Formats: sequence, structure tokens, C-alpha cells
Amino acid sequence: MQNKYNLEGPQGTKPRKRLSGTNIMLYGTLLVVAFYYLLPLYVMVTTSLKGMPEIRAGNIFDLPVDITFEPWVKAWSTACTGLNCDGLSRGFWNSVSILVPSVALSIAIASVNGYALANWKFKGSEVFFTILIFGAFIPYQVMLYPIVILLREVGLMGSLWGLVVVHTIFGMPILTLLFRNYFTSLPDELFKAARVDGAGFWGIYFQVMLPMSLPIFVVAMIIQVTGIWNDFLFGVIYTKPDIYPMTVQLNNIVNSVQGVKEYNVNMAATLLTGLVPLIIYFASGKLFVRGIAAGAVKG
Amino acid sequence: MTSTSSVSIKHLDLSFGAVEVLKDLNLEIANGEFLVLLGASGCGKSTLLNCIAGLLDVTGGQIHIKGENVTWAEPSERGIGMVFQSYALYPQMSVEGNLSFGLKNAKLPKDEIKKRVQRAAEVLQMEDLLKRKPAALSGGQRQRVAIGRALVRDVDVFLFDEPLSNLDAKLRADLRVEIKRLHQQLHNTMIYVTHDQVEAMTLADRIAIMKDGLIQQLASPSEIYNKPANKYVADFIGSPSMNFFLGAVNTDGAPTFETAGQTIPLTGYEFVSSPAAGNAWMGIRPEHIVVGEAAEASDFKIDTSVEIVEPMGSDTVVWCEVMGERIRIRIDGQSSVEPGDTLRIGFDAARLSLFEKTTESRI
Amino acid sequence: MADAKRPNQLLRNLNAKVAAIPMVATALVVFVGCTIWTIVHSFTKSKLLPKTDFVGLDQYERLWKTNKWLISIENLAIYGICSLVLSICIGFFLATLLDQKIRFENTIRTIILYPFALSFVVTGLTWQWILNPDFGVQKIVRSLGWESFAFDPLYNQDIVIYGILIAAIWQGSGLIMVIMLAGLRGIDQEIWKAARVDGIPKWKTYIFIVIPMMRPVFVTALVLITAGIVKVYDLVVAQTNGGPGIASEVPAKYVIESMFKNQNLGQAFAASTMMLVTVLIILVPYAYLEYGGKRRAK
Amino acid sequence: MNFRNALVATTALCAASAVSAADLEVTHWWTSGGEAAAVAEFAKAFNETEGNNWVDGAIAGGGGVARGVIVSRILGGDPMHATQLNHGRQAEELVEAGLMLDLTDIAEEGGWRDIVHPVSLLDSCTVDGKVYCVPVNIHSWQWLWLSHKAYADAGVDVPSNWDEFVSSAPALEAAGKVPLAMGQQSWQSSGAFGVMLVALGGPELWTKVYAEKDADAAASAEMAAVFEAAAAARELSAGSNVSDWNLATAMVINGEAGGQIMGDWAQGEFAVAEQVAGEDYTCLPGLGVNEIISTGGDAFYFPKQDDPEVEAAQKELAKLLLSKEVQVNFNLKKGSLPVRGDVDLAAANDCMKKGLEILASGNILPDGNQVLSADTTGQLEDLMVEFWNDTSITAEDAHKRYADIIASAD
Repeated sequence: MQNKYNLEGPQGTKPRKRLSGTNIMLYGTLLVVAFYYLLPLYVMVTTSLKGMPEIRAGNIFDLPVDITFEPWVKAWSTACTGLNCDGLSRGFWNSVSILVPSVALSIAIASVNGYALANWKFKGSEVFFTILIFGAFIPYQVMLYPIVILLREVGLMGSLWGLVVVHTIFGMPILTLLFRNYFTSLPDELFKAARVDGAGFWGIYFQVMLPMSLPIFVVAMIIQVTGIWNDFLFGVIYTKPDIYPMTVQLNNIVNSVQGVKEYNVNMAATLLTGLVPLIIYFASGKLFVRGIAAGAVKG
Repeated sequence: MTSTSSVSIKHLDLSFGAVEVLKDLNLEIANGEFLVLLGASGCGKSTLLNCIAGLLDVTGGQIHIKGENVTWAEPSERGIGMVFQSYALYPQMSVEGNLSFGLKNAKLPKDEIKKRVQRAAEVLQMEDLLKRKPAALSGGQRQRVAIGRALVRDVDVFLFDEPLSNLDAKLRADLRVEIKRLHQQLHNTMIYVTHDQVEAMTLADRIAIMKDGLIQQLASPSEIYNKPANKYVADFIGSPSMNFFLGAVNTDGAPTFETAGQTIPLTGYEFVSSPAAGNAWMGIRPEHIVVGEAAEASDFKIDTSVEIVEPMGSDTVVWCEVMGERIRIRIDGQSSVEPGDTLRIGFDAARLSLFEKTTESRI
Repeated sequence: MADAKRPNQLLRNLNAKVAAIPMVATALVVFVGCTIWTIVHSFTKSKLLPKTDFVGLDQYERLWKTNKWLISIENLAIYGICSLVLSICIGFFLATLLDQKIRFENTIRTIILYPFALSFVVTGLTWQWILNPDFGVQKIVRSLGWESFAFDPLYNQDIVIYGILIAAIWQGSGLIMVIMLAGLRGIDQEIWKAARVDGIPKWKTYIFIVIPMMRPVFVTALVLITAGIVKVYDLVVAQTNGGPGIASEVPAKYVIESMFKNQNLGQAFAASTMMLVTVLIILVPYAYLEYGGKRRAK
Repeated sequence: MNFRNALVATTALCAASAVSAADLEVTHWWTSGGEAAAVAEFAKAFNETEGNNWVDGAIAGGGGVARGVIVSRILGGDPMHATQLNHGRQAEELVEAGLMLDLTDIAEEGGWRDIVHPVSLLDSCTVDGKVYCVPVNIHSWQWLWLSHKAYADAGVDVPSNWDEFVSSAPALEAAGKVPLAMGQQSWQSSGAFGVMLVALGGPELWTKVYAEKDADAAASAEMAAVFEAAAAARELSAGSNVSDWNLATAMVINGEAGGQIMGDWAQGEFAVAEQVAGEDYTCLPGLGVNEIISTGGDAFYFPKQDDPEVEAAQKELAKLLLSKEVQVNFNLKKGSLPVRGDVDLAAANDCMKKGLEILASGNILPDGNQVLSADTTGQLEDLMVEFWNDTSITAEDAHKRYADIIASAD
């Protein structure tokens, strides 16, 4: 044994077994887990790239032999519901035109609510907030029908704006909570300083709070975009076929069977519908995680 | 209302629900005075400051600033500037933006804003920092900007809410001097909240010591140190804190204090009123107990055995037991005392503080 | 004394109050108002249109005599308990795996969480496809030579709810994992150092020290999952539409079908009121523990 | 292009006044191949009229899903301009609430009472002497569709009645076929049972139970026999895993299944697959036992609008739906029977002709939807779909629950 100081026994870096039993177990388990979670995505993608004969002959785990994009084209632009054969594309644009105002409106309202609750408490504000949070847990079914009546009374039933209002209402508890917690976590002294500097309710909101809150707005946006995009129940009840969002359109296309069930088209349609939230998810990375953790942990 | 008062607080009450935080508080602060509100956390000192600033709504009483009743006025209308512990700089604005935000809200003309920002930057020696964001500043620089933000408002009353507590010891000492210099330069009224007695002693013209929403004593630093109004103030001010003995004042003949079989003559003690017999606390500060030759010359002397020695460089704190109490004695840092040594100590009656046993107020 | 005028109490913080109008309106009109409206109408015999012919508890009596509702409740209970236990166990287990300072942590977390971004409709359709006996898992296992292998949960009355469960766990366990991981990361690292110095094995540290410390995180996860369980609807509609037969019906679906398909609003309102009661049974003890407890501690 | 369409559609929604008077949004749940082809005939005919435009609002998922959407939209104050609904009791409350357009004037003008045959269809559209809907076709449930290919493969003759069908089942099973194809949607289960009731129990029993809600009849021994038969049929459908009715029909078309009990709309699927009645498939009305058909069918309602121009267009569409040419074209595609007795269906195939004959002979019953409330229909469907899918429910159990539902029906 050669060393500078002629020491005997263990010295220096402790040798590590790369392939220790624990590590094999650990990574083995993770591999199995990753497989389970990825499997459906793999099946969706491969099925959507196969032709129907190949699907009938082979099994769902085989890679496609003849890759065809036909199902994607069909799902996007020609699949039929009744006489409307414009595929999911219509639902896509409907979803977009529902999404944009809903996200903007719900975030605008919830952020101001959260700000008022955090910094401008008034008599009863906590009571309303408690009701609001409690409302997040009321099953939607309880409120479904009365809301039809409410929307009728304000003349918004079946319109795009009706659905926007519904999304704003049901997004409000979680978003208000998110913003309230965030604004509460900001140093109180900042708010005091701004008041000494003569800024009012809106002045502080726009000039002091907003510029500091970009991350939380992004988080709220992620929550809302995925939530609203994925909505099915409100879309089916509060709109009409013209403005059905993509999830409803997807369910329609999959359930409008003409002749044979075209699994490849269905899977392509399913993937297309899932694409927007998936892209948001993969692009936003940590913020997404932060968003759902923030929305959830302080529930 | 006196015309010399800058800030005057009358019968102020504040309660949060059932919790009374401030109770019938009265305080007159003279023009150009540096007043420190001192107390342990939760004593109501910051609350009082927030009330003066208008950041908290009072439950009862009045607040006057510069002769005007501002009890219901908005913070920005009160002619105050405020500096916070956490600096509270707007993180997304440059230093210049931070300084000018309040002025813009007040809709001052552009060139006036520029002039004032420039002047504040000069006073605080931060001309070259104007374009930076707060994140790019050190703690000391940030607090200077925060002071600057109060400065540009050109106000008569400055409110400081523990402005140095977030800084490390050395910076704190530097900035303390700077605030003192600023006060000497500007002659504004300053109300300064802290829990640090060194800051209070060094900065204040007067100190208000608060406990449980009440002012315990409002006096100059030296009076507070030498003649604490009650046992709480006596205990709170001074480090290490005062030693106390429980005993009784005897007025048969020359007044004496008797405890643990010892009789301490009180001949040199300045009683608040004529001495009365009864149970009382006797307090003596560690630095007022002398040893060695000086002890021999004292009004009262006694032998004691050293238990623990804490050398601190400039001086040494010695712990020993005297008359049934464990006490601290501050002696010169160069003296060589070892645990187990016998030490002769003594003190003068003039240096003592006596407090009535139940009310704990000075007698 | 130059007294300023005392501002009107109602007008104080006026801007804040104006800004809170949407919240107040939502809270009062939608969450309180609509709920009360529904409960009141659950005591009527409203059919297609809401009416106020009160019939007492008739709707509830019929509800609890209806097989479909009983099956719905039973399914909800099985689904609820299983998904609660499985989500929390799997979520916590995965979180501890990811907490082992492994390589590719981000990749693996991304893989486990991505289903959460997908809607229940997408989830349901995907798993409907994978579990299809003629094309999916069953066919593959059979083609490997195990001819008698049967795995057709979506076509088998007795296990269909577990087929839905598989999809639900796939979709939702990532969320629980992330919450648990956040909880694990929030634990003071010195606990681990102390456990190592004391020679306590890792698994024991997790079970006896870490889990008790993460109580609030578990409670959060519990509430979150429960709230989701009661609402389960899209997944069932997309995956089985209640079938085979009525073997995978759930309360939310019962409500919507009574409401719109069977045109029996009173029945729908009674069923949704029962759903609300279920949520209350879960929520009230939680709120009491979380907030009542804190208040006492103060 | 699609993008533009979507934008046009959504902007049009935002400003109701921008909708041209002649754009009519029509909702229906005809989404299968044959159905879509049939409804296209309506659209074509309507689009050919001056300046009018059919905006299709198909809703997938069958009547159960679609009715909810349709009703909630009408109640929500945002009605479509015209909609399919089964006539009968489903729309009762909507009419009573004054939400539907009164068509009495054009009905009288067009002499509907004389041309609609059987006239009971118009009666179903009439509330308090006023006409609120247009019947467009007659659908009968009572058909057994048989695949010639399946029987040829199994080497047995195509059965000519239910008993033969049951006795030929083992041969089909031996050939790897499913004797009876059944979709798993609840309305199919309930409908198939209704067919067996009419065929095996007889029309009198049916009328007593469904129309008169006679609890004793519902609990009777005759009824028990029907349940036994249904339980036997359940065994025959064990291998049928599909959900949608047309997928079950596809099994018959492909020869994977021997037969299917389904309404005459199944014919549309055979037509789309270019199969010929008598050659590729056989249809047995009343399961070949009791040659009786029910005269249910679809009707169009026109929710009230404020705009007089729209109302004019609605009435125009209403008239059009009953016109001879449209009736012929539509019903040929749909596989249903026309509601006018005076049209020439020379192009009709064997099965339709059989239907027309029975219709002419007067062996008709009303449809379940005409006599039962949606609520009772829903309860029966729930029971039937459960019974049909869960072999642990015995015929006796199901019968008992069935009798309870009928006893409390309104």
C-alpha cells in the first residue's frame, strides 16, 4: 500500500459500490414505475400511427410497421359528428376561444380578491373567504342546475361568455387561495411603505404587487389552462354543439361510431386533445410542480 | 395643545377584538426631539408607531402631528416618513424609482422630484447607486435607501421601525452613528422603535420604555439608567442586568435595608419621598459593585466566594453568592480572579435603587 | 381642533370592497345560494322543471330504494377507499424513492406526473383501449401462450370499478407524489443526520419519525383526494359510461342522468344533496382539526 | 378554413342579432352512418329553399345524453331553432311552460290531421288541441335482424321466428358466433325487453302494463314467462361486448353474430354496408311471433324565438319536413316508415315493405316513450341494463323490481 503518510487501515474516500443491492432495487423499481406511467402514452402514440388492419392483426404494444398519419389528419379535420365533419379542429378553436377569456378573467378577479384578502381585510372578508374555500369542496352537481337558471337570468346560457363565467366562478376558490397565500407571504412592511408613500388600493396592486408576482401568475395560468382545457362537465352542460370545447368534441367523435370503431383515429384524437396541457406541462417544468403543490399543500 | 409639540398622543386606545394592545396612552414629543420607544417584543411599541403612521386604526383617543388632528388621516397625508426593519424596498424599482415613488403619487412636478432625489442621495452618499435595483445592494446600502425614501418626502416626523435589527453588529454600529448624524443635521422629529438598549441609550433624547401597552418610564437615557422608575425598567436596562435583593427598609433611626441578616446603611440614598418602612427590593448594578481597595471605602462591604468567571476582554463578569442571592459583578478585565477565590466587595448607598415590594415602583 | 370628518364606516376600504364583489357574489349567490336552492328543491317532486310541490322525504326514500344509487354508493366507497389508500401509499412510496438523491430525478418526476396534465376524458379513453380484451393486455398475454388468461376489467361486472381505479391512480398519483415530495423536502435535514448518528435504519426513520412529522401533508393529500373522489364523473363516462350494465355507476353520474335524461329534478337534487352530505362528513372533522385546533392553540 | 368557420360560429353566437333569419340551428342525436345520411336529406332540402341554411347541431351519445343538452338549453333561455325529440311525454312540460312554438296554423293549413298516418302520431304532438311538433317518421322497435352469413357459416337455416332462433343458437355458438348481439347501452336493453314483451306476451299485456300501468298485469304469470325468455336471451348474448347499437348491428352485418333485436333504424346500417334484405339479412317483425309494430318515432319541436323572421323559417322547415319528397328521401335512408299514408315508397326494400303492410293492417301499438314519463323510462332502462348484464339477477328478482316500478309509475 502506497501513501504519502504511511497510514494503515481505511483512509481517504470510502469506496462505494456502484451496483449495491439497494441501488439495483431502487433503480429497478423506478424503471418499472416509469414503464407503467409511460405505457399508455406509448400505446396512444403507436396506435394512432397504425392503420386499422394492422391494429386488428397485431397487438397494441407492437411498433407500427407502416407508419401512417392518416388517423391524425382524420381526427383533426374530417372525423364526423352528425353532419359536421370537421373533426377536432372546431373543438380546438372553441377551446382556445373559451380558454383565453376564462384564464384572463379568472386570474384577474382572483388575484385582486387575493390581494384584498391579504392586505385590505375588511369586516366579513374572512367569512366570505371561508365560504369560498368551502365552496371548492361542494360537489359541482349540487350547483349545476341552479347555475343554469342563473345563466338564463343574465342571458348567458349557452354562450361562450356563460362558460367563461362558470370557469371563473369555479376557478375562484383555488386561485384566490393561491394569490392570498402569496400576497400574505410578501413582507407586510412593503405594503405599509407603499401606503406611507401615498399609493392607494389600485396603485399598490399595479405598481408594487403585480411586478413582484410574475411567478405566481404563471403558476395560476398553468393551473387554469390545464383545468379549463380539460374540463368536460361544464363544457357539455353550459354550451351548445357550436362551441363545444375539445374534450366534449373528443367524446363525441369517439362515440359517434360510423360502421367500425376506428381506434387509430380515436387515439389520435385523444392525443390531440391532450397535447395542449402536455405541452404546457413539459414546457413549464418546475413551475407546474410548484403550481399544483402550492394549490394543494395549503388546501 | 402646546405649540412646541411635534407629535402628541392623547388617551390612545387600541384593541384587536378583546385584546387591548394600547391602554390610555399619552405622549408628547417635542419638535426636533429624538424619541426612542424601547421594550421587549410584544410590548406595543411597534403598534404605537403604526398608529402614529396611520397604518393601524385606533380604537380611541387622538393623534396630533404638527398641531393637526390626524387621527383619521391617511398615512400619506400625515407628513411622516417611515423606515422599516426589512427596508421594504420595492424590489422591481431602481433606487431612484424607490425614492421617487411617493413623490410621484403626490403628483409633484418632475424637476422637483429630481431635485429631492438628488439631495437625498447626496445626504446619504449614494449618488452612484441610483440606477441599481435593491437586489444589487448590500444590507447597509438598502437601509440607507430606505432612509432616503423617508428623506425625500421632506417631512417633519421620521418614524423608524427597528431599522437596524436586520444588520450585522458592525454595520449596525456604523448606521447608528449615521442616523445620529442625520438627526443632528436635519433637526427633524424622530420616533425610533427598538428593542436594543444600546441603540436607545446612544440615540435618544428621551426614551419611552414600554410594557404591556403602557409607558413605564419616559425620561432621558441617563435618568433611566440611574434612576429607573420601577423594577421592570431597572431590570430591562443595563447589561449584565441589575442584581436584586428582597428585604425590608427599616426607618428606626437612620434608614437601613435589611436582608439575610445583613444591614445595609441607606444614608446616602435619595428617597423619592420621605423614607417609609416596609418590604422592598434593593437593586445594585454589577458595574456599581466595587472590589479590593475601593470596597474598603464603600458604605457596605462583605466577603464572598467566586463561583464563575466570565472574562470579556475589557472587563470581567464574576458570579458569586451574596446574602442568599447569586449576583454578577463587573470588574476590570485585567484583574486575575479564579473560581474559589474569596473576594471582598462593596457598594455605596447612593448607587442603589429601592423598589416597593408589591408595586415595584421606586421609593 | 381641526377635526377631519370621520369617514363613513361602509366607505372605508371602499376599493377593496368593490374589488371583492365578485368573490362575495360567488360565495353568497353560487356557493350558498345555489346549494340552498338545490337542497330546498330536493324536497319537491320537480320533474323537468323546478317546482315547489313539497313531498317531504319522498325523493330520499326512493333514492335509497333505487338499486342504481346503491350500486353508485357502493362503487364510490370501493373506489374511494382504494384510491385513497393506494394514492397515498404509492404517492408516498414514490416520493421516498425520489428522495434518495437519485440520478435523473427530474426525468422520473416528469414521467410520473405527466398524466396529471391530461383530462379524465383522455385518461378514460386511453385506458379503455389498453384494457380492451380483444386488443389490449388480455390479448397480449393470451398470445404469449397463456390461453385462459382473463383480464377484462371493463367488461366484467365484478371488477369493473378496479379497471377505473387503475386509470384513476395512473392519472392522480403523480400529484400526491409531488405533494409528498414537497413534504419530505420540507423536513429538517438534521433529523436525518440525527437518525444516522443514532444508527436508526432508513425505513424506520421514515415510518416512525418522518411520517408523523408529515401529518399536515397527509391530511392535505387526504382531503384533496377525497374531494376528487366524490366528484368523479368524466372518467367513468369516458371509460365505461357506467357499464357493463350499471356496474360502474357513480353518484355524480346518477345526479346528472336524473337531471337531464330522466327528467326528474327532485331525484337529482336529493342525490346531489346526499353527495354534499358525504363531503360534509369528510370536511367538517378536517376543518375542525385544522382550524378549531389552531384557534385553541392560540 | 376550419379556423374561419369556428370563428364565424363563435362570433355569431356572441351577437344573436347577427344570425341571419334563415339560419336555423337544428339539434338531433343522429350520428351513426345511416342516421347521418338520412338527416343530410333534411339539410339538403332545407338549404335548397330560398336563402335558408341548416346549421347542424348533432349531439353524440344517443338520446339519453342529447335530450339533457337539448332540454337544458331550452330551459336556459338559449334554445336552438329546431330540435329532434321523441314525441310524447318528454316534451310535455316544455310545452306547458310555453317554451315551444305553436304550429297549429300551419298544421290546419296543411291538413296534417288528414295526411298523418297513423293519426296517433299527431295526437302525441298535440297538447290542449294545439300542435307543437312535427312527426317525421315512424320507428318500430319490434324487429329481429338475422345474418345470413352467420347461419351459413354455422350450417343451419335462417330461423323464421324467435323459437327457431333460440333453438338454432347452439349451432351458432359451436361455430364461434355470438347468437344474439346486444349493445350495452341501457335504452337497448330496455327496448329489447319491450320487444320480447310484445312478441311473447302479446299486445294486450303490453298495453295493460305500459299504457295503463296495471300493477297486477305487471306482476302476472304471463309477465314472468317473458322474464324467463329474456333471461334465456341474456345467455345467448353473453359474448357480445360492444356498447353502441350500431356496433352490435355491425356484428350481424359481418356475420359474427346471428341476430340482433333492434328497431328498424338498424336497416340504415345494412344499407350503408350495401347489404340487401332477403339476400344478406332477414328481418322478422314482432320477432316473427306477433306481427305488430309500435309507432314511435322522431318528431321535431321548434322552441319559441323572438325573431319573427326566424319563426317564419321555423314554420317553413316544419312544412318541409312533412312534404312528400322529403318524407320519402329521408325515410329511405333512415330505414324508418313515412308518417304520411299517401306517399309512394316504391324504392322501399323488403323489410320496409313488411313494415308498411303491418302499418296498413293496423296492427300497431304506441311507443313506450309516448306513454311513459322519462322518469319511468329511465328507471326501466336502469333495471333492464342491470338485468341484461348481471347474470346473478334471476328472472324472478328482475320481475319483482319491474312490477314495483310499474306500480309506482306516473
